[in-house]
Amino acid sequence: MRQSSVIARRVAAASVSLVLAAGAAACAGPEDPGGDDAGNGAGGKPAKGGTLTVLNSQPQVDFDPARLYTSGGGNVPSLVFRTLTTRNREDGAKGSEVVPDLATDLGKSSKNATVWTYTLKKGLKYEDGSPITSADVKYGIERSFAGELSGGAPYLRDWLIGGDKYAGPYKDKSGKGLESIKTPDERTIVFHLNKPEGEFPYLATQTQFTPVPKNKDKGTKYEEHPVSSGPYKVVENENDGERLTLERNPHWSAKTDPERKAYPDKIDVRSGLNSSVINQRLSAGQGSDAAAVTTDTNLGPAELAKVTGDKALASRVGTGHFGYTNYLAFNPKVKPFDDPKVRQAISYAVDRSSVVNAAGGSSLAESATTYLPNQKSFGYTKYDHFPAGKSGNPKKARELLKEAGHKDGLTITLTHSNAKDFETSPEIATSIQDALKKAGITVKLEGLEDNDYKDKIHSAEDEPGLFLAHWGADWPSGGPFLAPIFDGRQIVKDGANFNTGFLDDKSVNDEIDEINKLTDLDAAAERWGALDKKIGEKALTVPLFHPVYKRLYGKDVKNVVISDWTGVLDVSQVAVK
Amino acid sequence: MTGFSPGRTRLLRGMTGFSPGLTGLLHGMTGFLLRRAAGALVTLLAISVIIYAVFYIAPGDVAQITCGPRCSPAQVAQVSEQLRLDDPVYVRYRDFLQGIFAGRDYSTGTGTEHCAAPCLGLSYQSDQQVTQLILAKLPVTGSLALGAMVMWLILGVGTGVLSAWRRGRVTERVLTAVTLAGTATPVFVIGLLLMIVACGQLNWLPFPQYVPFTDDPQQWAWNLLLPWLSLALIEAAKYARLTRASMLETLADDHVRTFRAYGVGERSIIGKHALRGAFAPVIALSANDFGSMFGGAVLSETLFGLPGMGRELVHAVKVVDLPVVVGMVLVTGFFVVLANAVADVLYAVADRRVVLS
Amino acid sequence: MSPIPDKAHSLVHVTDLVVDFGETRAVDRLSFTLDRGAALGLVGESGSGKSTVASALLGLHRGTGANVGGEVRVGGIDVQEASGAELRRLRGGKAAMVFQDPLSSLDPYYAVGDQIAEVYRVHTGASRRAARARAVEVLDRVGIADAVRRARSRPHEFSGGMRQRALIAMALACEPELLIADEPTTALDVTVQAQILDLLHVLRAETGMGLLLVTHDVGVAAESVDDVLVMRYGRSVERGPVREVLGAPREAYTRELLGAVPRVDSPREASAPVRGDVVLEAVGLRREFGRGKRAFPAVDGVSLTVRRGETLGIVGESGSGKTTLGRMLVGLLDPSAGEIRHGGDPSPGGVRAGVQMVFQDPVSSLNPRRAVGESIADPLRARGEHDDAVVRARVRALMERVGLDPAYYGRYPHEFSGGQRQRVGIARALAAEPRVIVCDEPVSALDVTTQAQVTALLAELQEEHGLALVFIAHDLAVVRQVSDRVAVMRQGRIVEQGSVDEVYGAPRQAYTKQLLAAVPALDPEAAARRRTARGELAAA
Amino acid sequence: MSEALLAPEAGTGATAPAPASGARQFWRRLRTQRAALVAAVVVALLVLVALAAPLLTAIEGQDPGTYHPDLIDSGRGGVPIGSFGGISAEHWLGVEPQTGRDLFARLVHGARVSLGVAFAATFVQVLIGVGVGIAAGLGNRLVDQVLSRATDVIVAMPLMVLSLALMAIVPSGFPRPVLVALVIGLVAWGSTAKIVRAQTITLKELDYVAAARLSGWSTWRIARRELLPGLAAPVITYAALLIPLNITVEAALSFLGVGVKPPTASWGQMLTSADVWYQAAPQYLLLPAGALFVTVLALTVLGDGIRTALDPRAASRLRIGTGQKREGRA
Repeated sequence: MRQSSVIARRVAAASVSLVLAAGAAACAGPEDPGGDDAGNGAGGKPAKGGTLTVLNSQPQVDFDPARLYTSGGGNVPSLVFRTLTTRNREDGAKGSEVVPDLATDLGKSSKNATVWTYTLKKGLKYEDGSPITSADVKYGIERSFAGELSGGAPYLRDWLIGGDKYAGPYKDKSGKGLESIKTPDERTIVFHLNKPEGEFPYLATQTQFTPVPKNKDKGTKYEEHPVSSGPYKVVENENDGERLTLERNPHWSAKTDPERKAYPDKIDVRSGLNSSVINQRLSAGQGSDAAAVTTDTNLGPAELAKVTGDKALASRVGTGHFGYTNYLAFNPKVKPFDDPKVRQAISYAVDRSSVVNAAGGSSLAESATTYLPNQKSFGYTKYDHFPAGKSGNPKKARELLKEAGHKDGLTITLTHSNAKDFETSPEIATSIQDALKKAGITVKLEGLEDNDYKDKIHSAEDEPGLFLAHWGADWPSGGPFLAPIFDGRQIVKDGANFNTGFLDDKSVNDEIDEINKLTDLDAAAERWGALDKKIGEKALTVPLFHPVYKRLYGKDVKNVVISDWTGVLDVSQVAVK
Repeated sequence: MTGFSPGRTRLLRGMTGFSPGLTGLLHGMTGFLLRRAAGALVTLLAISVIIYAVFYIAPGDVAQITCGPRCSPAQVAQVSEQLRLDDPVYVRYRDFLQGIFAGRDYSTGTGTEHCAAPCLGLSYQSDQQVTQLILAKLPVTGSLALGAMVMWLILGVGTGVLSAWRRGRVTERVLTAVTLAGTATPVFVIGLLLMIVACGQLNWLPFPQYVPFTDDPQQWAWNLLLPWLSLALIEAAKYARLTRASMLETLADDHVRTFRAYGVGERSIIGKHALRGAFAPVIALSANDFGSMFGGAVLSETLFGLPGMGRELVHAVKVVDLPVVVGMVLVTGFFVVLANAVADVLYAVADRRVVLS
Repeated sequence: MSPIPDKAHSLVHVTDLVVDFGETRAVDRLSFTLDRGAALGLVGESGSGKSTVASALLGLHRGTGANVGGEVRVGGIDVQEASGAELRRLRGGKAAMVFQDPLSSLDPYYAVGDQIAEVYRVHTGASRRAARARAVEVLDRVGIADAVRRARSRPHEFSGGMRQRALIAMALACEPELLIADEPTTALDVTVQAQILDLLHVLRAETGMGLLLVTHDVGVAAESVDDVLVMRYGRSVERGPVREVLGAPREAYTRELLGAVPRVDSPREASAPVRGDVVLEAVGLRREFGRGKRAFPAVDGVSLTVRRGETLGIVGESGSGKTTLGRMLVGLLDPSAGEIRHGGDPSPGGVRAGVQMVFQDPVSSLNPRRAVGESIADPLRARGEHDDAVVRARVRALMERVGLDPAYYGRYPHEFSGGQRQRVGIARALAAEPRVIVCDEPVSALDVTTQAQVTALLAELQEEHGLALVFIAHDLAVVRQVSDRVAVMRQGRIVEQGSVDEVYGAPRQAYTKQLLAAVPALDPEAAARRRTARGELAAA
Repeated sequence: MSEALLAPEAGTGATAPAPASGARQFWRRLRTQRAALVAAVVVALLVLVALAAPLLTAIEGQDPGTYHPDLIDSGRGGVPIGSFGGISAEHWLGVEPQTGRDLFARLVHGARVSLGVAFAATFVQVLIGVGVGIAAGLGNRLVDQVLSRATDVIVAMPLMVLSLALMAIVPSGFPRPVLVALVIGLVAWGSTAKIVRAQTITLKELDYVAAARLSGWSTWRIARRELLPGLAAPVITYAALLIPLNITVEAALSFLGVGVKPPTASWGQMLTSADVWYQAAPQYLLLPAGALFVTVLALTVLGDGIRTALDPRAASRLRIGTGQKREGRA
């Protein structure tokens, strides 16, 4: 759900292409040549030195580890913030594995995954040379509970004992802090959870697990110069993260950090740029743009059309995948969507090829029949309960409608956002409208301004009957993908609700609990896949497509790594010499 | 009358025995400026109230947006308490006014900071002081507006003079068409195309990015050249037409007949007397456009990725960042009002027959 | 004043000049000559083509689409054939022109001195410095005090008279052989007019340049030229020495013209003082314009009474506040102080049907987009007369009464002549059945012949309805002609008030004397006498 | 140029505003300007095309809504297959990238929306502007003060901000084009009001208005009978120049995502989605841009024509296109 959060926090006034935020995970689809190509495409052995320019559309408005909503620690932030664990900085599928970072291992679990113990590596230092202690990690996590520093993912709040009560270190005067986090010694930190969570190592990759030295904490002002534990430190932060200059952190040692390659000496982040301008600059490669990459902008359809016509450019395009699904969501409380037959009819009627086209064509979107992303780490299990073929099955749809008692067609309203994101935007909505017409379903479009749209679809009372939605992975696993949407206990009455289908099915809830107990992530993945297939039969959503990201990079850029966790070219691996 | 402030200026044609020299003019001006200042204050207050009202009814749960969509009701409540969103709107407005005149303190969690008057409050989104936010954006938009103005004066007035001189000839028709092409094409099209050609394909210019004048004047100009040009192309037509119109008007005036009757050549009549007649309205109009640029350069700032006021403003509106919106609108409004006054003064200075009232 | 004799060849030689603007023929086969140093007056009413002739002398019709035929020679140059360069040399060099409106005739944006210097440089190619010096010299020459400093001021900082002097200075700059003055004094007050005419006189005597004076005012011509050429419909009516033409006109039209000219010295039957009851009374009227420091009183403590059946004339020069006073009397303007009483009872202010106005400008006083009949009907309808037939009948009657063909009911103002429009205005005023009509310069925009007709009409109407008239004008002669009593205004005050005979016969105030002395006389000898008299007055 | 010399001594006509009886005169004056006539014809054609959009598309045998996935290369971002953006006998101007919708159909239907919005917006602007302007010009000092202040406020408000806010407030059920027109009209009437106020003040000084007062008419009646006709010339002229501006404003609003929404086609909205396609599918950008250019050119030239025809002298008194909120365009 990070996308929308980031989009909400920073809607570029007129960004024409998808805006992908920091980080994500997935496993290499078989058709994914992206990374390797790219790696060799740039040619030559990567070497230290030089300045890497990052051209972004979204400024790093939040540079406080407590406020960031990332998975795998984000891109630019992960150059400065080290976390207990982190994503495997490798290309494609292997990139969706979780690996130790500050910690010596992925954590030892006990009491069937309700207690997690981590040990910090030796000789870890901040940019000022002072040692990193487990207390700092604890403090970093506690900060994220403060109202002043809101914005992070909800898991800590939901999982840690007493997390729902805790209001952060500023309000809490007891001095004991959050008691479910224990730091018996300088290097050990223990987490006590209120329920089994086999996927805790994944969570530990988020920036909230970054150590923050209490004496350096400046509250909301901390983000102006966060203390670095990673290979680079912030030397300049202009205009609220619009222009960042990062230089080497002398106290970081590659020995304790096998993940981050940190080739360039300097990293110059310029953001607030128009997406088409970013791609123009990358393809033109003037001056410093030759050694430039982007972490949040990909090729739009128009640009792709041009690039594919140009060999030289085409060789500078990397392909990224990211656990992400765009779908149609039903609210079964609203007629006629209370009738499964109607929901199924619509599932049959959708023309995925035209949806895919609206989303940018087959190179930028893969049509989806499953709710889970088509990646192994999610436990992807292929299914197509209501086969609509390439371009819809209006015949079958009509039949179902007849059975449902709508023999002479049906008129429904499709709610969508007016944001120009090509995901929940009018373009997609109209393509659906066009497809359903063939099945005798008249679709009225209700386009809402983005804020309004988000308010509505996440409110238990005002949720529309049929609307465009999408979900992104907080880490490459079925857990964060299925639980918030289909776990009946996560229905929120008085706030932002994500179980938009209001599914409260004991068997589903129990299965979720069971899987959460597993610490064997592969085994867990398989069962998530099975669960997804099972839920799919209820036709509470119509999966539409999984986006594919085409990333252009400068001509001097080497060692391009695009992990399937993020689908983004990894700035910690890039070399420019 | 030009669009800048018809009615506020009055021509003294034929009113003999009553003529302010420059001294008299300045003399009259102090009073005029005072009245204007008072008026401006009222205007700005009105604006702030309207914005508050509009955003009060606008949808979008500020707390939820600020906190992030996955925030629990409890956290949202915490945030909205944090942002004082629970106070009734009039209380918030009162605090806002108080901040402007007295400044106010706010907590960073670890300590408290002071936001000195005129304090426009804190951004919901970035916890920054709006005043500082604006100060950071101001030079960008300022540079943009300034250069653009110079450009459109050169392009527009130049074209205007030529077409006034060659009126009725092919030259004029062509020039008119060209300048109108500018008017007819939105800046995001002109700008993008220019950028593709000049920067992408020909490598004549760098892709624009803001370099502070203080850092490197040359780079500053070099980088802004393209935005300036695109904006100028859009405005040029207006100025060309204004110049031409007032020149033709002057050419029809009796005093031009006098100089013709005294054997003064056409070149000097056009270049000296007619052009001088166009002077006042042109600078006056420029002052106005310059002013409205501060809130108005949204499209070009967005397109060229210049961190200016307009873009920030539109963004703030989209994320319902009320303090930023109000602050920015007030500042941009201030510039418009200021420009209006300046326009009148310039007009009066350029054309001494005008009395400010 | 005898012209410098030079028979080599005449300075201006016009033969069969024809000027057509599209269909309309402005000048029709006009021929005349002007010898070096001589002075010719082109006299005629509006539309007689006299100014067109003046422009033709400098070839100003070139490139305007006007169609010029015949031959025009000025200082030996054939204006028709001359090349652009030649023409430019002629303009301002050999022959210089002085225009009617001195304000609009100078560039508002440049200092007067610079404008003169520019002209000088065009013709002499002199250095900037030299040109400036020359400018100051000529400005000084035309009697502008402190010329060095004033050369730097812009036209709007000059008074009307000074501007006209500046224009004349510009003309003198290149020592032309011919000075063409096109209505040089029409826009000026009578005293200033006198000064300018005197100046022209002196200059001619000194420089010996020829003068072509274009004017509608016979008096002005009489003051300043040797010969006159009376024009009508673009043709020459009568030409000869001033004395003969004005003294013993041969042509009927000339006689008519002269007959219509009101005079300050012509015999006039003494009007018995009117004893009607007071219909309009003003007490201590005061009106200020502008606020704060710039506030100045346009009318300052004026008290007057108007009786039934009488005509009160108000004379004054521009800026004397007479128009403001008039607007207050009818209630278009509210006085800052003092009050207006209608038939004794104090008025609450605002307009009153009983008091109507006839305006100066026949163009702007009628809505160009409404039929004149409708304009006249306004007061009737406003009073609540809804029966259209009644309204129309009444309007027709009124039109008939003021001498307009009732058939013109549906016509629009631009289809009428100035005089006719003024009649419409009068009809509209009458429609309200007023007790008082305030006439603000009702005839000053009209030709003398028309003037006479309109004033006559007013007199008749006054007789019929026992109207009280307030007749505001700058022209002393006209006022004398129509008024029973006269008030002389200056700087917002009434300086002298009394019966016509008192004021015109035995003026008590120096200012009044000055005004009277300034009025041009029709006969040259008288003119000469007055000129000396003026000299003495100025000296005194 | 010596009009001054041409003018007969009496100097009427040239200085007097054009009489209503001069409707004939108006046409005569307009006819003398070839450019203006051509422009008028073009505008007429455009309006005709807009009105006849359904008919035209019917003739072509297409409609603006239908997708043609077969006509685009999905693998290459959905660029139209075939040369010149897939121009063919079926699709006269080719098809839209990504959807394959018929461009001709969208262009002519777009004309409807763009012109409609522009005209409507202008109408609203003029309506408010004239109302406020006259009231301020005729009213006493207080009224004038208040209204002028209100005008200042509206002028000082960034158009985009208000538009964005208003768009968000109004329920989504509200027909979008109407909304856009209303919003533009409601936030950009300042300049019109200022001009009208100035003109009113000039007019009310005229003797014939004084005369009307003397005959005892009410202010309202005077405004209606004596002033409005006099305002016609400048207002019509100014309106003619506002329309093209409003077309570009509509485009700008689309660019910021608050304009007309798909599937409705408008030139502005086409431009915004097309601008990135300039290289891959040029005609997609060039068509709306061209249409916009022709329209603006024609309307502006026509505006000039009308102005000169209505009132030769006032021509330059009323400066062109000034005051309109520039956000629309920058």
